[in-house]
Amino acid sequence: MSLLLKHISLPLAHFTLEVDLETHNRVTAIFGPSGAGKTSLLDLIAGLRQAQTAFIQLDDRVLTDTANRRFVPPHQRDIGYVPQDLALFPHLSVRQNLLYGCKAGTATNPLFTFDRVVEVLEIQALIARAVTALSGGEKQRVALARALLASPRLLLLDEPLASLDAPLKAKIIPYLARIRDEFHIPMLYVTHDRLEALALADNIVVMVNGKVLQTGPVLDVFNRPADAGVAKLVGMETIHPGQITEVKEGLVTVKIGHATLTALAPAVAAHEVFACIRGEDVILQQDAAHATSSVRNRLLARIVALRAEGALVRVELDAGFPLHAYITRPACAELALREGENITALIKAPAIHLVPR
Amino acid sequence: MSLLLKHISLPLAHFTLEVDLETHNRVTAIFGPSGAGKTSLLDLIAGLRQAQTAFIQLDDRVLTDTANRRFVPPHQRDIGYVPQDLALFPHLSVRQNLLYGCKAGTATNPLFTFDRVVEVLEIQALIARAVTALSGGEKQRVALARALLASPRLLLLDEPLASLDAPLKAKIIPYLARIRDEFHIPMLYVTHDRLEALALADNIVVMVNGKVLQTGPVLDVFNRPADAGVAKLVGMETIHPGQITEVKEGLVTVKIGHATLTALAPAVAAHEVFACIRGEDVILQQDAAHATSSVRNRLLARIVALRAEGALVRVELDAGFPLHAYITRPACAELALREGENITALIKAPAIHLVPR
Amino acid sequence: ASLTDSLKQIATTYEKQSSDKIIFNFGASSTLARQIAEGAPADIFFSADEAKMDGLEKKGLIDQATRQNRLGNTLVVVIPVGSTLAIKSASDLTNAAIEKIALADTKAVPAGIYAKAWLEKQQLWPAVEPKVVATENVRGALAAVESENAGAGVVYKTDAGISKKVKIAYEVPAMDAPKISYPMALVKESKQPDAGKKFLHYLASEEAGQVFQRFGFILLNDR
Amino acid sequence: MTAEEWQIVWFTAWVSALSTLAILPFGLALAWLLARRDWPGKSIVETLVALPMVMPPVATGLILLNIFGRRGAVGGFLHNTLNFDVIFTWRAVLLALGVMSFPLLVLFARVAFEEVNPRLEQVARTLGASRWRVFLTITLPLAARGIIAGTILAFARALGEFGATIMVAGNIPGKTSTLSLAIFQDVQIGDDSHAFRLLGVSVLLAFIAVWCSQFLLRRKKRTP
Amino acid sequence: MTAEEWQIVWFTAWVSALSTLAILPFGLALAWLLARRDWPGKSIVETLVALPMVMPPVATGLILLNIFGRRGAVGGFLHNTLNFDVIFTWRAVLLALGVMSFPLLVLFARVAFEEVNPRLEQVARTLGASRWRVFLTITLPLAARGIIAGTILAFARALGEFGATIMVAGNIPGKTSTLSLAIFQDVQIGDDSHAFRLLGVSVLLAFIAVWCSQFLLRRKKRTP
Ligand SMILES: Nc1ncnc2c1ncn2[C@@H]1O[C@H](COP(=O)(O)OP(=O)(O)OP(=O)(O)O)[C@@H](O)[C@H]1O
Ligand SMILES: Nc1ncnc2c1ncn2[C@@H]1O[C@H](COP(=O)(O)OP(=O)(O)OP(=O)(O)O)[C@@H](O)[C@H]1O
Ligand SMILES: [Mg+2]
Ligand SMILES: [Mg+2]
Repeated sequence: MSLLLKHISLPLAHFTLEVDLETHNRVTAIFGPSGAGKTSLLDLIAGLRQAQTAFIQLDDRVLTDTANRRFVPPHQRDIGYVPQDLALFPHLSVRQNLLYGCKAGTATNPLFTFDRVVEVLEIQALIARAVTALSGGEKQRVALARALLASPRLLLLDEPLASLDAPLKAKIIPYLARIRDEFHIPMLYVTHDRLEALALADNIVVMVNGKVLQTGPVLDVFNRPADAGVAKLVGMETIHPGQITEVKEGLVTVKIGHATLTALAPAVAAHEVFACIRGEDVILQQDAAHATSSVRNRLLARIVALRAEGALVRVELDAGFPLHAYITRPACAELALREGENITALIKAPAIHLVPR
Repeated sequence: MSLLLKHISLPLAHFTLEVDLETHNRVTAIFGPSGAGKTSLLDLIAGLRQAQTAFIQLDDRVLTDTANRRFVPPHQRDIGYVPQDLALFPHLSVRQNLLYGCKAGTATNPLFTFDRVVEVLEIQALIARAVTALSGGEKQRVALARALLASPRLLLLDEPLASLDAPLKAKIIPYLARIRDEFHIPMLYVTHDRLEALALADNIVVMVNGKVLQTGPVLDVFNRPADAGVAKLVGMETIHPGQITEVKEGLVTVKIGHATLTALAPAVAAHEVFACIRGEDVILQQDAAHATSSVRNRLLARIVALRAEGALVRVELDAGFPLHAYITRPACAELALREGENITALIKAPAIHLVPR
Repeated sequence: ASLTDSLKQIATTYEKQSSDKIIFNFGASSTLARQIAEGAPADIFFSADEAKMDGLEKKGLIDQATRQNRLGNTLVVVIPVGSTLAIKSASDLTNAAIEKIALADTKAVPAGIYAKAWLEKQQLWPAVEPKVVATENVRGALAAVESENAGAGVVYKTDAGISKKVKIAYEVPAMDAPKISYPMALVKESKQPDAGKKFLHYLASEEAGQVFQRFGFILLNDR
Repeated sequence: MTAEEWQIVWFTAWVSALSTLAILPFGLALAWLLARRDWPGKSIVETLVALPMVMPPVATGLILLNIFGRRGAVGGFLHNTLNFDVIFTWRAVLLALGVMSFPLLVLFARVAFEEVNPRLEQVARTLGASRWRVFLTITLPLAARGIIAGTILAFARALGEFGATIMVAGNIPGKTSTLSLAIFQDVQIGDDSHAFRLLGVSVLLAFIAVWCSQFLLRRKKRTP
Repeated sequence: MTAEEWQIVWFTAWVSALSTLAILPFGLALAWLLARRDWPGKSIVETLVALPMVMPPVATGLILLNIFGRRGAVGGFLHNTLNFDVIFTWRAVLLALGVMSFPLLVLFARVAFEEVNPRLEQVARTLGASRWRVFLTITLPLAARGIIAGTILAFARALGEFGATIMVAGNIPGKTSTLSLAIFQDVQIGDDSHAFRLLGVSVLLAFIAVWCSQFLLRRKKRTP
């Protein structure tokens, strides 16, 4: 997919949504605080809201171009939308809702068959019911199923799993990942949950007050948030792609960048992983050689940057891979850290959380 | 608060909601998969749905008693309800929505004043707006504020923070905790998020298919889930109240039950904490003395019970405090574990996550 | 209104005699006149007053040659059956015991127009007018008397029998009242003028006259 | 326009407005009962309400006359005990207009009430509002669109009512004569130009009513 | 009942039903335009639609007569070119009933369309449904309650219509006489018992219509 948003300008209550964005990725997660303009942006792409100015292009098809008065009507955009308010059709049964966008005979991919979708989302028992008497989570799953069954070329998902329990989420996320991988259906995925973003997204867009604050590959954004606001929003871990080279007694050896670390084995066996390291778990020490310590991972690192963030100081390190540590201001003063100097970073093995990728 | 639910019987689409429950706690969290009957239960307590049979008593006031045809109408129940579907009044402005349940002159507690509520929930800027043009998270906050401003004697919160971003959640949760503590307003809190439950609830009720599967203090339920289903739902950590006795170089000594452990210091300094230990992080070893290992915490423990849960075996231990470990079936066979025998449990210091309480 | 019943009866007999089928359109004369003026298809116009017929004649819509007056009627004063009022002359209508007098519309409905003319002729109209309640038609006037909200009403003799709850208190002598006649004529645009003339002729016959008389009409003899 | 015409216009306007106002509370109450409650005989009442719509207006007028005439059950009682007459007074006009426009109001309001989401009413009650307050502050405003439309239609119907009015109120110039009655008379005597002038006034009144309703609706939209 | 009475009942029932059906598509289209589009002159059209409600029925009848009579613009054209007459035929009845019940249908449907949540229509479009399909499958069914009520009311109004009908169609037994006209005539000639019998039949027809509508609505509720 390549989605191009240019010159977007949509006045909202407190600010104007102004977005210029180009993404060539399979799944783009949209992160942002409540009221940032995420839903408005999806509405715009789906053709449900009219912007003052907008140029929206999906692959080689121009969907909206206010300058040339071009506007592809929503039903010709081939976009599957799960809106935040779900908007199930109250006069139709669950089955009728699901089949509403189903073009007969076009479900060529087995992942998108009625039975498969219904099974993964665990809504078999609801098929004959009225949508008005469903529970919150049931409604959300029906809305997701309805959008999937329309065999879209692009999925817009607005917090699609917000009111589901953990086991159900854990089941649906891999299914969405398969849709992404096997059928190359790109997605824009609004979420407040970093794990969902990590599991599904390649790219991430951080929006605040209608403006894009930061955009880039998920790892870049999670690891190098542009400012404290973004950092708070996306959480304070560094995330690194790595390969497990050895597994022994619940401990694994992971190669990350030029460094090799020891960590606890992930719950699910995998070779390719993301290693998540919370900045708070990274301990910095001046004189690594002299100290006797039980920590497995000792990395010689160079201090790239120091940045104060609230009560903490964020220390950006180059330890063969980019790593950062959060330490208190007094600790920073005691250690007399300075940019360009070398230091030892200590990371306990279990503080490295491995997520299969 | 004491809330007594007896003989509840409400036929739903796929099962009958049958609940007998007595809770004397300040905040009771309701956990359960999608479609478990959580919303139906809250509706029943609020007096919005009529059960076949029900006896509902709040403190010394009988709210519903079908046997004696007693039914206190909803507006005399003094219950603040944030329903899952929010149900904001579309013809009223945000201010008018907020003031709808506000009894003039009754806001004696400063936490419940209009200005305070509006400030904590960050909805100052929305006050004059129409509710129909709010974002999802904004609507949720307005619904919460509206219920709080009615100065209720009991709060029913149905996933009140589901579509909010992490920083906003982190701000609202302590505020709800203060309402709970300072103004003794009990809550029933439906959530899918274990951290929310941990931060707010004393008691937890796990519901599946309309039946209460397990109920008890949060720690009991989180630490000793009744079965694999509950375990999956609530997550697989054991949680223990403890006191930090010593803090040194980012490491702390925590007293849990009769045991003393070493852990990383929590992000926020505290004396009273919850220590969370994931069952997967607990390593079991037959002959502790002979092995040389970097692990800081070695506990001699007695095996209380062994229970197979899917591919794993759940080992319940008494290590001076109740602890459990999840190990693979082959590992269990190799170690030849048997109930009543002794074993050494190894826990790395950083695998103990401390949450201030 | 009594025309309806008598005409229906006459038509039944007539249809048995001839092969023609009579199609009626019953309505207030004013309505019918309007309809014919707007070109509604009709063969014969049977009007309840001269003015309507004159109006159409002036517009050249009816066949003058066929116009004839066969029927006449009498005005009566009716009072509720339970009423003890005695009305011996027109001036009794000014009696204070009679709060309201029901008439058919005095501008549009023939019965009302005639009643007004009668009272004007008696020079009682200015005295009676404030008490007058104009109703849509004769039936309305009768209903008003029935309900006793009008102490008296002036209607056709042929219509007084419609209601069982009223009785005739006074019959207006022929010389006091304006001449009440029912002109009939062929409509010029008629598509079957011959059949129309035939039926007109039958209406003027002795046989039809008897029927009309039975319903309380007076047979006139002008043309 | 002559003074006489002005009088007719005024009388028609206010008696129509008054009859509409008078049926409003009963109409809304009945509509609510039909929309939100189940009770035996509901569909009979439903049909009875629609009757003045189904019957030719003269028949309605005749029935009203039977009831409210001095001989009638209600009319007789009023006359004998209170010396109060309805028939052939402006009160009869009010009665006729009210009865004839009642079904419109009830049916509109009924549909409007049915469209209000009961969940909103429920939640309002948890906020401490009594049934009555919920009705006034939630149900009624949310049904406003339909109720305003129904009210305007009832008013329009009142402006145009003829058959029942003339039966029970007669056409007494300066007392019970309405625009409709005057137009009817003009049409009957062929005074078309006068009829059309009065018709123009009726239409103007209707325009004003429609505009008022749109103004109300637009203000309602802007308020929040 | 006599054969003649049966004929009247049948005629009335089907001509009322037919007129209601005939105005349905136009009524719905106009209602939709009024509810969902803004265009110049909208409030004028709105008032014009309500006119047959505001004017005394005779006046409406007279205007129709003016237009469709042989001397009228439309009627003259039809008569001269196609030798097709409207006035005094059953077509005139249809015309009168249609014109008189049109405002009811339009206003009901309009309010019903306005109450449909546009978000549902939008989402339906993202699911690949054309504007037209959305109208048929989302807007129309969601507005069904109001539309059914409006249709029933239009039908009831048609059953009871008198003033305009007698003007344009006359009261021709066996041809244009409807229940309403027949009842009027019976009342005129004082045959009250017969009038009440026919009135009973009207009421029965209205009952049937109301019951049908409730059946439809209830089925609609049960379907999903
Ligand atoms: N129709 C509208 N007109 C004007 N302002 C609007 C409209 N809809 C939403 N807004 C405002 O625009 C801002 C962005 O709204 P939007 O729904 O896009 O937020 P969001 O990022 O989806 O938030 P959330 O996470 O709470 O759903 C909010 O402040 C909202 O109040
Ligand atoms: N009015 C109703 N009639 C019959 N069944 C209903 C009704 N409302 C909900 N249900 C069913 O009852 C079950 C419980 O619904 P409820 O809304 O209480 O679930 P929940 O626990 O709140 O789920 P969620 O987390 O998805 O909101 C669901 O299977 C739902 O489909
Ligand atoms: Mg949103
Ligand atoms: Mg729920």
